[in-house]
Amino acid sequence: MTVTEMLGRNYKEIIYLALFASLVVPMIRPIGLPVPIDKTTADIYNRVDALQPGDVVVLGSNIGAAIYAEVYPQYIAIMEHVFRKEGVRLILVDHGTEAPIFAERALTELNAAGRKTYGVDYVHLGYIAGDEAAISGLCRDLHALLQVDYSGNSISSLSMLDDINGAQDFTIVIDFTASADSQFWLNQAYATYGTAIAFGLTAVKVPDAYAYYTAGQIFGIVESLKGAAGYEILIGRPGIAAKGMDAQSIAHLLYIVLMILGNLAYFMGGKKK
Amino acid sequence: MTDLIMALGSTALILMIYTILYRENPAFRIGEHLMVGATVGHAVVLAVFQIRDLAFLKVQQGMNTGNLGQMAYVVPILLGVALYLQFSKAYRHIARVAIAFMLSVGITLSARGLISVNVIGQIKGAIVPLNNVQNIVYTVGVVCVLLYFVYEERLSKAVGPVPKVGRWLLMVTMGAYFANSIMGRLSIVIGTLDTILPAPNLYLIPVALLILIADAWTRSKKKE
Amino acid sequence: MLNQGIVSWVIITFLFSGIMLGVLYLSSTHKYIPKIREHPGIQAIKEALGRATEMGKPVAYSPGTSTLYDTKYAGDTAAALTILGYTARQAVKMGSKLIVGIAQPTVLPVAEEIVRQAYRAENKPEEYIEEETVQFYSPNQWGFATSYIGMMHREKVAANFIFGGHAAEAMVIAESGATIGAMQVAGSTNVYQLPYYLVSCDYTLIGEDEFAAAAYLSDNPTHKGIIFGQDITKLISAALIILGAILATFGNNVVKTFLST
Amino acid sequence: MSQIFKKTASAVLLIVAVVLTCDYFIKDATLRAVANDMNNWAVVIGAFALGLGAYSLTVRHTRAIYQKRTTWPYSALLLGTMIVFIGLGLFTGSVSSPQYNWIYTLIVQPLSSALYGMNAFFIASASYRAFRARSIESGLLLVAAIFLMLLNAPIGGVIHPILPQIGKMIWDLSGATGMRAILIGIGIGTLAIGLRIIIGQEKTPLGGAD
Repeated sequence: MTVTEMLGRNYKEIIYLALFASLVVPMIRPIGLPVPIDKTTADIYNRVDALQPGDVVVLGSNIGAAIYAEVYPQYIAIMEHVFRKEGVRLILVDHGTEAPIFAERALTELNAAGRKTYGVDYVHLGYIAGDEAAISGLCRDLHALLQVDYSGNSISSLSMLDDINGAQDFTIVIDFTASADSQFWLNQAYATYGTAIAFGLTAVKVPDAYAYYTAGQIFGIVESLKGAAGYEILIGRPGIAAKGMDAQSIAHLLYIVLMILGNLAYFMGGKKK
Repeated sequence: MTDLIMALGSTALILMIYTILYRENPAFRIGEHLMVGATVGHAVVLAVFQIRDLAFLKVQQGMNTGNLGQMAYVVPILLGVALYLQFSKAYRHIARVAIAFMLSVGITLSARGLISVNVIGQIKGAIVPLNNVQNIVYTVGVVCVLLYFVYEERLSKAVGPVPKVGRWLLMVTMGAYFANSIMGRLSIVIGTLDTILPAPNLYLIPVALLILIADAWTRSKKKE
Repeated sequence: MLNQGIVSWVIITFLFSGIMLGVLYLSSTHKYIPKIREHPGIQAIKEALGRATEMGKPVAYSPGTSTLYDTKYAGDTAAALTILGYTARQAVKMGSKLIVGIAQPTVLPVAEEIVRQAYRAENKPEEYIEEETVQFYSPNQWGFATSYIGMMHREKVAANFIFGGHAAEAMVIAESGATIGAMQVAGSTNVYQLPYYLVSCDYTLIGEDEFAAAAYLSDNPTHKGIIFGQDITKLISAALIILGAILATFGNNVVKTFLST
Repeated sequence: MSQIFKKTASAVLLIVAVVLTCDYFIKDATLRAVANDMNNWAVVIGAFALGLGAYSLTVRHTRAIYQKRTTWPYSALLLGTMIVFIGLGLFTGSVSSPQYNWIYTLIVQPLSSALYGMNAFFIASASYRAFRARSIESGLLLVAAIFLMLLNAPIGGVIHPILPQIGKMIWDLSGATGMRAILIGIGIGTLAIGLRIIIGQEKTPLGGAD
């Protein structure tokens, strides 16, 4: 068999096994490559770190099982950071049907009930259907939109919401998603009320968000597992994200090698398809 | 015990899905149907809670206090029910009213926000003083791509080779999307590995591989 | 209530809407019907159909997994259905078997009507087979993808067209289509899926190319009108950027200030 | 009769759009109240829309079981799972009750992440098989993608510090040109499709011209 012939074959099974191995081996035996911290991530860290007592943080979430691995580590890292700031009020709201489960899970994992008082320091409003209309309603007047919070408590019984009506009272909003709700926050809160917005996104969503970032419309982006790993390091709480970065590196190398080999085959094999 | 069921169960389900990489098979189909049933059932549960919290509670309160605005939430409830008439040939036109309402709110909210954020905001973001090479490249580039999206025959001919350059820049942008999507998908696989790799879940991997090899072997026998 | 940029918002919105509605009016009254350039993607569709006919194999078409009235992809679905009308007619004319895969139950009756119409227009209504030519799969993206891929494998399709709003299943469909050797043409405004199409398909309509192609193929003159309207607004946007940049170079920020008021 | 509903639908399209547009730039308490209600009504209708998928799947799979198609056991599995989730959710009264959480974590989380993750494998085989520099265009895509991958993975900087820098340049270029123009296009395109729908030129979203 000539080299050209060898490269010309379709090594589907071998490629799959190689990818699997390139992920598994570094997970079991980490190499410990340094994780660079993006400026977009650091911008969010600094903004959260500078929050003052009385400020209101809204964490929107459309986390579902499909994007859990990418976005949940960001969500929990930033939530932890917010909880460390004394007197900062936190509102959790969900834009996807699966998101409430992950919001509750994060609260349990961070022992929110033991550290803070529900209704005074933080609330979980739950999932609101209706896409852009839901976020628009929340920004207009959340008391008019909602009767009860996620656990069924009447909104009027939650004292921290007494002086919070809509987007003009939110200090910052960070939305964690792979869907269009980040755009909805931008359209409804930033464009309409000038509220400061940032996103925690899956990698695929980042390129267009970056154009918003460079135009100064959002103040930061946490980008996929990479950004989560950076944030974990910034707050000194390394977790799953930091652990997975070596596997990322090796698998990336594999893809690049595959692309180069594929092109070699193409050019050596007379450019046939 | 429940923890063990959870750990082994999740691992088995993940492996069942990954068998599609070998070929389409009943294990994958079972996984897929479980998943569709579960997500759709989940959506129904949330829909019920939503309708209760956002509409029925308001109507109820309106009845008690005599607030007409709150009682009016009967209307969206009726419109919501009308959505289901889409499936009826005879009454489909009634559903049009509900769709029209939802669509009009959605597209107006979307358009009015996008004009501000995407059109005005991005034009503003694109305006930079042309005092260095980078800024000049950016300005020329963004105009080239914009002109690629011009379709009228005479207009697109008048701008000459500019759209071609625009398409090249779009390809570079698509390269960025491609690279990022690789990072995203890998992160997801890493998340599943976090479930699979701890013992005893790990031991299911050789089991799955053995089944696949056995299947490949019987299939090659059959071919002979 | 809009806080900043209200003046520019009102001016831009009404100017752009006015231009689009103006051209739309001119085209609807047949006073001026703009000519839309033929997109190479349309040639690619013809080529793929021709190849399928030569090989005597069927062609597959997906108008996406979005609903008809999804705020984000309503335009995509509508464009995909227009292109479906054209593709169906061409397929019938050339004599290749067409199979359309549908994800959303609400898209089903519309697609059926469009395809039936195409068969009628080519005087071959008997070749349209109920539940066979247009097949309904599943509103769930993965359910749809597996059924659609299964169909492509079973029927050994020689051409595959992917339009409309697709999400993560796009990659799986495009890659499977490429594996079985089908010639593929795809288009979407969902930028997240475009790189996969560009890699796996023979021709890709990027973003609004899909709308323009639909307008080019449509009998409705207003379709072309609104595309021309959009062209003008894009030229205005480009002009604003160039003017703003030149002025900014000389320290004059009037354009930027205008856009912020 | 159907004419009345069609006319109502057209009127609704126009009125809602006009009210919500005016609400954006006119300060008026009544207008604002009406817009708020319209907004919240759409949220309620949206909640009903969540159930549409369940309805059509139930019809389709019940039929499959009834007709004893070869795939009927899968259909039964799907419907069974759906019923279990609905029953458990409504019975426990919350989707974060321990029981519901358990079954969700057992079934949805692994399946969903595996389904999305499997794309990583497909992309790997596509990288070898399809990702070729057939033309200037695909060459550009390829080169950009490789440098950006070296920017994304920490290993790029370990191999040589220049690699992520080139990646960053390409990243900034695509953000400032391609992405920006695409975003402007989306804004204009949404306005255009919105106008066409609202004035009744685009009938497909409402279910076709009939």
